Amino acid sequence: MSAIDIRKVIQEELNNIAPEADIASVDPVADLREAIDIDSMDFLNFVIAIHHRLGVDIPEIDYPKLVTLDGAFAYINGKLQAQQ
Amino acid sequence: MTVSTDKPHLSRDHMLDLLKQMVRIRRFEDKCVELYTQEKIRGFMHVYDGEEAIAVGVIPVLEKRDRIVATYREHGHALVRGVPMTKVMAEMYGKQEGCSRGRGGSMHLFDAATNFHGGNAIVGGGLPLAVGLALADHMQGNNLVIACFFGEGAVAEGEFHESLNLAALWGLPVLFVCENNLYAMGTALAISESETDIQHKATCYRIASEAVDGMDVVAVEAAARRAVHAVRESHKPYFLECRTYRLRAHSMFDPQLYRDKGEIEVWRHKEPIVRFQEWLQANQMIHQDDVSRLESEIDAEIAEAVAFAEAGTWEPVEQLTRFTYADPAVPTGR
Amino acid sequence: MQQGTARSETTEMTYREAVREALRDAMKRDERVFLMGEDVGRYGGCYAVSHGLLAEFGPERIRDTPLSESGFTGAGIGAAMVGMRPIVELMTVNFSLLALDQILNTAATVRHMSGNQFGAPLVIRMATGAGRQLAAQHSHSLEGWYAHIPGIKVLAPATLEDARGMLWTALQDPDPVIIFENVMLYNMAGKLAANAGQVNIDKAAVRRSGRDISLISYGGSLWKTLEAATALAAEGIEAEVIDLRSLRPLDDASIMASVAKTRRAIIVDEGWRSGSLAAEVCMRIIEQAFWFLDAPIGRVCSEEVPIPYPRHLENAALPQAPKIIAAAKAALGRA
Amino acid sequence: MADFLMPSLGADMEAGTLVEWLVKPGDWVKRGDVVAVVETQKGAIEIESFQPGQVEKILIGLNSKVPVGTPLAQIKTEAEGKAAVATPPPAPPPYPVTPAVPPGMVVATPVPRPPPVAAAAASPAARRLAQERGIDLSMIKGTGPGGTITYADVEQRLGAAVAVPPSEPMEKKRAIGLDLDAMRLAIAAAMARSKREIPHYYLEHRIDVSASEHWLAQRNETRPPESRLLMAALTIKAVALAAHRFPAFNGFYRDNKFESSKAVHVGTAIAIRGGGLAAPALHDADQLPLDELMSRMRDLIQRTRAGRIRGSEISDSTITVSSLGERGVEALYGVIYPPQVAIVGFGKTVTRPWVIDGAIGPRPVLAVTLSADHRVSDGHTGALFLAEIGKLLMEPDNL
Repeated sequence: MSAIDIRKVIQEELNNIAPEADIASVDPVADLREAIDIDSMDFLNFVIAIHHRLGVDIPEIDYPKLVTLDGAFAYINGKLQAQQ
Repeated sequence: MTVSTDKPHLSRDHMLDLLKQMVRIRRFEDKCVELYTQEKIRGFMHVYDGEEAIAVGVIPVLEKRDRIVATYREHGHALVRGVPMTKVMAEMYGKQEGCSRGRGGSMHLFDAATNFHGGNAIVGGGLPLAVGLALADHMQGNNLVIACFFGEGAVAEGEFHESLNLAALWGLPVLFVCENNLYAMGTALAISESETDIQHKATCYRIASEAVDGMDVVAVEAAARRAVHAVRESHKPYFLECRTYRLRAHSMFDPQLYRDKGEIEVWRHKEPIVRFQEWLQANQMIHQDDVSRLESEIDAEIAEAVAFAEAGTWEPVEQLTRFTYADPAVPTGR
Repeated sequence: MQQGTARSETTEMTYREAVREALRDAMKRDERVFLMGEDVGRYGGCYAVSHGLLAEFGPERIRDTPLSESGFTGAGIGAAMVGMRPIVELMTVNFSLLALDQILNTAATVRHMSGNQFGAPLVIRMATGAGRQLAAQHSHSLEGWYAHIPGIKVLAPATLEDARGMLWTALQDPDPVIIFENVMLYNMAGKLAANAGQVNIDKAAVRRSGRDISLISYGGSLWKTLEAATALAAEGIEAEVIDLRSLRPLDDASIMASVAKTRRAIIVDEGWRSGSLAAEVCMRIIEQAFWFLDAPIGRVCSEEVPIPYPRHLENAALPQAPKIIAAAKAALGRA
Repeated sequence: MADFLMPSLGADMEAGTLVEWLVKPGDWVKRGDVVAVVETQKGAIEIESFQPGQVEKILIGLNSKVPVGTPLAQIKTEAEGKAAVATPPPAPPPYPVTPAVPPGMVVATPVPRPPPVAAAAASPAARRLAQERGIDLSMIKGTGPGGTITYADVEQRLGAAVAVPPSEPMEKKRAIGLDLDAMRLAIAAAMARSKREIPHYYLEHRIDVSASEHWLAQRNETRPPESRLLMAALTIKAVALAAHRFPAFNGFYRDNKFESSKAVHVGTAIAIRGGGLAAPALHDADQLPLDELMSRMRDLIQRTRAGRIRGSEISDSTITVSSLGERGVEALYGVIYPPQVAIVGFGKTVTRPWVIDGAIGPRPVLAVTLSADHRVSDGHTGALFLAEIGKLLMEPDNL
């Protein structure tokens, strides 16, 4: 799966959770919980969506690594490469 | 109008009757053409001008219990067989008083009473049907003759070969009558058949066959006697090719681009009514008053038929789907 | 295997043997009945259905024909018109195309066209359906074509009881009846009541009752539909399976009764989707049970492609249980 | 005098072009004589006269295309020609114009009478809207054929203009189907009434939730995301169990008296993105195993944010729980939702210095608050109630 595809999936799922937020213009290193006002339930739904669409399981202890856009991309990309 | 089948009659009455039958068809078809131009008759219509001698020569030789299968050019056959002209004309108008309840029209004249198993708009479609009628007779042992009329165009259909083979293979009492008028709609015989001697095709199926001048009603009648007798006795099929010519177009809407007027004129002098009438007059068998008397009788019958059709009624639309399937309350055949 | 089995109330039998029993029964009870078709006599039938009948009834009533489908079908129609009750076997629906003119333009039409002067009370049997890797020309499923024609009746026996019981009823009908026997069913074995006999030919049957969704099918596809229903039940979905049995006339009442209860319907039809029998059933449901629908009506048909020869492609082209399960779940809004 | 008309030569011929006259005025014609040539889509066709007589007048010039039935020429019939003027032959009876479609042919398929309204018959579209907006169909009188409920009927029942027809694809906009302005009005009315009528008293209790946090982490470790739990599930279950034991906080104050409720339906305050709040009920929260409670809560939140809550879910809550989550404040004091009599608030979990067995250590500390109706309960029972919640949260196995 290409990098662009991964970023597209992340963006789509965050958009499902925060439809009115403009994910594209979010600072990639900003804390998503602040930037687009998502709570623990939203974040759990995000993790579920990523697991469902990309087959990447994110244990709870890794949650902090995904609180920024870049962090989320790096983590997921890494996991997918490992699976290939 | 049944004729004893033992020896050819040349009695005056018989000759007059043959002439009257042919003129009756010709004038009926003429009136139909007129009515068609007035939009009283619709759909497809194929008239029998020029070929009258075949129906008039063959059909009277059959018995009432025998069966007939014809084609879409079957007005003449129906009239000679005895389907009332009133019911035929009403059918042409599409009125429910017609012989097929107005549902068949020119190409689908049916009459159970005279065992007239219909016109058929599918070229060659009637042949397997006739074989079936003969198969049933073969199993029921009624010693019938099944007369099946078709044009030379049908010999190109698989069903022609399948039917001749079945009839010969199973020994079925079918009288195949080929009305060879040289043109299958717009296609001359020579450019549609490798073997143009139609009668010869029957020999390939070991079927007794004969060709006759379809413009000579007396010759056709004599050949028909031989054929019907042979079928009745042998229970085997018989193939009678009648060589004829159609004076009018294939159907109403046909500019006849496929043949030139000169050819039509040549055949106009050889057509069955002109030839027969001149021969009768030359031999003092008939006189002008005989001709005018039978013509006025015919015109009266045609006028009555047209009036009957004009007065006819449209089938109510609520009955549209009726008889798509059998109606237990109404036995088949009415 | 037919006679002399112990008088247990059921006998083990294949679908093919059930049809053969139906033929023997009809021939013994009515001398007007005779069987006509390619290789039905000496060869014993292309699918061995008429095996042994030539010896039992003789060549007059078990008539081998030349390869003249139009010819002998037309002959069957002609014979039926004047007192016989022929059973014409068109080896498969694929060859029936050569006889379609006789079936449509004469058999189906003559009564109406002749103003009730003539009828054609014959039965035409033909094998149908794919699944034997016979490739495009020998794998058609055209029941829908024939079910389109006013003037004939069309049946699809899917069970042993129907294979055994529909023929006699069809032979009593004053109008032409076409019986489709799916090629994949001939070898199907099962128990049949020893005294099995005539069945009705105008009612659909509920082969499995359920409340969540109606799976409507016929002939060969019925068994795939039942397989799907069993799988759905394991996931808590109770599917009702309707066997149409008669494709013309369609038993609207039974269809609507089921759909009104379940509010969802999937039609499973081996024909091609466009202008298919499935399309007709869907439209009737919309015309008569629209107000009860809770989900779009679904269809599972053959892919619109000439049936391919390789097994895996043929299977992909044909309706299968997984496709039916997916369609049912979609109608229920479940992933 | 008889008209010679343009003849119909074919089933599909409407008109013909006269290309050649073969006769001229004064010529005598017999029946069957060819008098003209007409060009049709199929080619040139000779047309014959069926009327014997003398050509009187040519009416149509060459190369003029005229419809079938148009008079082309006039022919004096023989009788007329010879003797005194005879009455013209009767014009053919007016041809009964066969309507293109015989009367009544198009049998209008009757509009299918829907079956008698046993179950509430409603159109699929109506059902979908009702289901999405939590409307009970049997409460609606249908105006469709036969009293069937249509989309418009449900829409009408909803009253407030539907912001966006549900069938429209969801674009970047606030939760579809929710009219936030209307919601703001409803909240304002409830809060004002609550402050007006209910004498609130407030209590706070701080709890060490390390046990719950450890229990959660350990349990979630081996589970896929779909079946993981959140702290919110534990807190709601604790409140539900406590409310079951302390009925004074679980019920309705109506008509100047309090009715406690056997069932515990916990109203879960859910913030709606872009403003707005709703507190739909988690039914029988005290009896739900944690996994079930979690999945129902997830479903409830998703549906609330999509504006798809059922009517019963809004009105059934017997007590409410409000939590501002990780980024909120340390403690929140809620306003009771009438006719309820209590609201429990959970602040943000904060790591604080905590004394255990005489020693100080860092511990995750959560502030639990209670706003209760002093007409129904007083501080003493309120404190016991909060203590029970705290105890439960410290022994998660009992949840």
